[in-house]
Amino acid sequence: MLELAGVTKVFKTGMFGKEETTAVSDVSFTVQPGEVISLIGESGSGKTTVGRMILRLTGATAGSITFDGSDVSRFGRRALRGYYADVQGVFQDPFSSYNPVYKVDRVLGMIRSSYLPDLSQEDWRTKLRKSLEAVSLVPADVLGKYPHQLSGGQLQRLMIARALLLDIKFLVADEIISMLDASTRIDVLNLLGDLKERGVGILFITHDLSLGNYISDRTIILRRGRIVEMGATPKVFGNPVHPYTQMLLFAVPHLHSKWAEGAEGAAGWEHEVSESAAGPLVEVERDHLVASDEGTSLAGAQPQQAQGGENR
Amino acid sequence: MSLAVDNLRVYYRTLKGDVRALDGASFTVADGEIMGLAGESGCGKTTLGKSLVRLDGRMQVMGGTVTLDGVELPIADDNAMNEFRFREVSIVPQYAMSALNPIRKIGRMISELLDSRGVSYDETLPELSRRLALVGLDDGVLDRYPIELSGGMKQRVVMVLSTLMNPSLLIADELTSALDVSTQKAVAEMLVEFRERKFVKSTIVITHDLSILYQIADTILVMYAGKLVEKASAAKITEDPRHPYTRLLIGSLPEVGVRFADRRLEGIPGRPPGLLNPPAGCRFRDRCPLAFEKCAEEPPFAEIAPGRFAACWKAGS
Amino acid sequence: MSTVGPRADLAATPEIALTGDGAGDHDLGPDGNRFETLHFAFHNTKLVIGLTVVLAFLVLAIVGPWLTDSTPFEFGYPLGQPPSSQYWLGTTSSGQDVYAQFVYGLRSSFLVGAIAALVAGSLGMAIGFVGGYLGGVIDDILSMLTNIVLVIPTLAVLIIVAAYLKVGSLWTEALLIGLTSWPWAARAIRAQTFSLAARDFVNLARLSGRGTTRVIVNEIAPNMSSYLFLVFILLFGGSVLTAATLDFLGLGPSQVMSLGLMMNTAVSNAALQLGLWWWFIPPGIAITAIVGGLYVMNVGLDEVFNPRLRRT
Amino acid sequence: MTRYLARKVLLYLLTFFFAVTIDWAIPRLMPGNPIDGLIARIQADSTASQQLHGYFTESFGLNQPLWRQYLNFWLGLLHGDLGPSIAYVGSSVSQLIWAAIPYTLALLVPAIVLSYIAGNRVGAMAARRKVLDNTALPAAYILTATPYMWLALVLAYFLAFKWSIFPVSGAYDFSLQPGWTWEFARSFLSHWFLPFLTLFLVAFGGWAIGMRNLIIYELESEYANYLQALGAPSKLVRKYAYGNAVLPQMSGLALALGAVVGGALVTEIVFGYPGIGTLIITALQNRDYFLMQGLFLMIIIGILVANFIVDIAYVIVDPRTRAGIQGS
Repeated sequence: MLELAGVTKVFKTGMFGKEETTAVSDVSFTVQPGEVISLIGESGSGKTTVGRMILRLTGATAGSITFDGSDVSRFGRRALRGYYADVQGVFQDPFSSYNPVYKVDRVLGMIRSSYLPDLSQEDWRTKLRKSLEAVSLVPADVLGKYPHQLSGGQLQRLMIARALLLDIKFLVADEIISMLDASTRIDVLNLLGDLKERGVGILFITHDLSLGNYISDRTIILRRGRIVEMGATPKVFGNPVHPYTQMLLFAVPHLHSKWAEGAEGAAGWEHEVSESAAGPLVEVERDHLVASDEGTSLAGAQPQQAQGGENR
Repeated sequence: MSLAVDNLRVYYRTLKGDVRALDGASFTVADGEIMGLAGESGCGKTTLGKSLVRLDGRMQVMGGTVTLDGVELPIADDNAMNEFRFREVSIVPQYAMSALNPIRKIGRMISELLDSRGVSYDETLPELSRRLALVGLDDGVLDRYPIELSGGMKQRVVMVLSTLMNPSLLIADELTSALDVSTQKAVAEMLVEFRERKFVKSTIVITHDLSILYQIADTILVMYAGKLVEKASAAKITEDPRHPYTRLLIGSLPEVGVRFADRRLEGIPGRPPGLLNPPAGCRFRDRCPLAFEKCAEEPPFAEIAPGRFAACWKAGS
Repeated sequence: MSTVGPRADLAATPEIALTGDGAGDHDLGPDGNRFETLHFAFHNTKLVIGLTVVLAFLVLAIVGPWLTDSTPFEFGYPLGQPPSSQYWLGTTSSGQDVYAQFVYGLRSSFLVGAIAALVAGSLGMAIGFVGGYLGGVIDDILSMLTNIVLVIPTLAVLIIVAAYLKVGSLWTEALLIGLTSWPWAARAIRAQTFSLAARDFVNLARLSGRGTTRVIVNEIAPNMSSYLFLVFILLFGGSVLTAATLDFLGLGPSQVMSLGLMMNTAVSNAALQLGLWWWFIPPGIAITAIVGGLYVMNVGLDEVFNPRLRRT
Repeated sequence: MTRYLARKVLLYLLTFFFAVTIDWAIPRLMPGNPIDGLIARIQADSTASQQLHGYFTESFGLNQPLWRQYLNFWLGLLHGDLGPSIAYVGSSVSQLIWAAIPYTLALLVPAIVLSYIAGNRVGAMAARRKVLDNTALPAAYILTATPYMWLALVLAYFLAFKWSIFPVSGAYDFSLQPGWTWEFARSFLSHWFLPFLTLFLVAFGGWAIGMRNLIIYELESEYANYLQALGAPSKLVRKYAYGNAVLPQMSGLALALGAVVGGALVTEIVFGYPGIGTLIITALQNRDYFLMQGLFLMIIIGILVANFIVDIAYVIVDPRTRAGIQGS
């Protein structure tokens, strides 16, 4: 359905763009219908930029993004509208996703005027009711209100309902629950699970490993714009190979097991995992690839045929 | 000795009336104890933390007393409180990364602050650089401007500065929420290190992240809608939570290992009540699965077992 | 003489007073906050005082000329009479009715102020919105242009242009002032647009198939309505000052009576030496009161829209 | 740091180029021929006016192609030759300007500097004391809204004509020769004081208002809250708040130069003070295009130089610009 090949993004800053910073370099992955992929990385890893490039909110400097075979970057205004009928996004801050000057219904109204203009009032109301029910929202609690009168959880759920109005094929969810309280967070996450069962592909962007693990089928670990590890979620979490992934999993606070004493300790200040030369992705096991940087013990790794990595 | 808070009430004055952000908190924190203060946004934990150090803007103490090491803190009187600030009670603020004056070199700012509090900078310098080294910073930091440091480095400078006078009580307000996983662990462990090295006697760590508290806190106090809900040791509160809210809250946290496919976690339906005129009785009543008619009467925050407190009629069973 | 646009020395303050601490406080959502905004508006002494002063002079400008049948340039009245019941503001050394000159002068000042504020405001909005929203090279060019015009002492330009052009009517004078007083407004609006454009609801509008102009008009501009109003107030005040200065230099329209022209003729007819204070004092008081009222109103409004400034 | 200043120099050079082009273009693009107006004023009979017309067109070089004129204009400018003055026949524009500049600077520099210092001080205090906030601030609003020329008129009328405490017109007593005598200095100061006071009062208002708002913001900033949470006395907190608030005021200073210069021009006219302002009014009345063009350029150059000085001062005062460049 969606395929990213060698996608790279370089931002120009400074006076007339003299300085350059590489946010994303050579990222490639595919998303099948009904598949949830979590894109995990710390701040500055470029994960949000990947999401924005897929949504064509910023252009890719190199590489290609194809959706159902057609190249997204070459879409004109009309084709882009068609694309947005299949691909939608939900963002991090619910209170920034709604224009405070209007009632929340406007967000739904925009979808109707842009994509479903000739829908009868009757059909529109049933479609609206169905999508609100799908996100367990009672129309009366939500419609006709201003954003500041609703909770973060309700606003995010309404955002998903908005996407459901379009029977989308693919959703980019960029840190959609990091601003929510723990208790309402999980309901929104479960919604993504329901979407998955309706065959919608989801890119779940987050910095929180436990959330990524909970909801996704496959996981991609990003570091400073590069994929360091990628594959089936149980494999990546169960058998992390790249030192960066290991460090991340090691540092995550669990509710029932204390941090392993010793090793890391206070000395581990922003410990730099070796800034080694970036090696190509090598398949460690089926559906589990790791970047072959130095310090990555690739015991039993087979070179990834497609990538043509050297034999180790 | 330790911190004892008795029926502390702090409200926010607004145009439409008083928001009863903190409505009667009574608890104690022993010496050497790291108490986690957890709860969802708007539950009053930051209000509690701030009121122990400095009331800002529209906060007003409505009642209750706070005693630290046997001495009652004049928290309602801003000037009188000055004497205790920094020396006895200190805070690492939520905005630690932007708490340093941008136009002063860090060393100069610290020396001006110490002078203003009648402390000689030169005498403190050796200890200061020792503590900076402890958190992985060299003396060169003192000669640079805040803009030249990374967010993490600035936060560590603030942590060292706030605890420089070995305060009896340290409030750490949402220290880790803005950090990445890697630095989060180091910062959290540093708090424990500060206690081990007697930089601070007792610490209150304010955060919404229960798993961080499980790692470093001795006890955890959970708050909901301006009220204390449950307090117990970190282990007990996670394994055997007694208050329905705590139980549901912990139940909704996805642990690494739990997957959607095999077990679908449940959140807590509904929303916390508005605190402009909160409902009578237990404030969790309309979201609580165990609610019954007695809940109309507010449950006291009582000791249900040695070292365990809860505010629920059914918590005792 | 005063600068174009609000006093440049004050130009420094509007930027600060206006931006306040970012867009956050300016987009007070209606309903819940509207009650609060109105409440503060009526109780804000600065706003009330400023508004009453400005309105008083506006009423005088409208009603004033009807109360007298003499016209500003008409001669034949006794020479150099001090204010009396018959000649409310006395007469000039050449026998003209000062009251008539004053009230007609007031009218032209309000007129020039309004037109120039409209011209400068729309230019400022166009450049500010486009630059702030599109960013990139366009933004660099527009900001460069803005900075250039901002540095050039707009007054020197006006002198040269007015000297050659022989300004015939209020409209040309207002146009001239407007064309040279837009830069600081453009800069203030650009900064505000920049911060709003980064908000998620702008991206969401684009995901709902909205083009650039519709995003600016429907999403960004409404959030800045209170801000734009403040900009207009300052532009209006500044233009009145600049017009008075130009007229004082004799560069304004000579057939149309204005407060500046009054002072010019007073000085050139030795009003000071002759002690005809009633000839040159009133026009100055009017300008000071109107412009001062506008600035005080601006601060009052800024406090209403931006609670941090309030001294509660 | 150098990169920051280099960018500023580029901006000013561009501005200068842009301004010179405007200055050159206006007379040539304006409807009607400046020379017709010129000759009409001299009311010579028709034959004489024909020769005069030829002579002036020749001397202005208006008969050459436009681009040639533009080149000559730049060449003349670079040699400091701004052409002959029509109003003061026989003296060159540059001479007149160089004679007038010292007087204008004598007014401008002290007015700007003193009003900046006083305004900021009062603004800072007003942010702290309620009583000042309700007295000094309203006065500041009125002052900053006052047209320079009107305040000049009022001061001239009361302090000079009515109670004749101060002289009006001229920079010193005509009977005196400029020199380092005590008497000359006294006379110079008494002529200088009223125009200076006008500029000082109006500019002062602007700074006071600006500083008052800035201080309130800084007092609520995060570093201020943190200091207070550590029990720092309010004196230290205010000192830091003032230090941070002064910076935007400095960039405001660069912006405000245009206004104060404009104010000086008008004030000079009211007091007949022999600075650039009086020169402009004579140039206007006599349609002396060369003098006007020269004056316009002088003002531009003056303001650009002043802006650059303020930028340098800003970089020195604000460590962020310096450190930002070499920072990590």
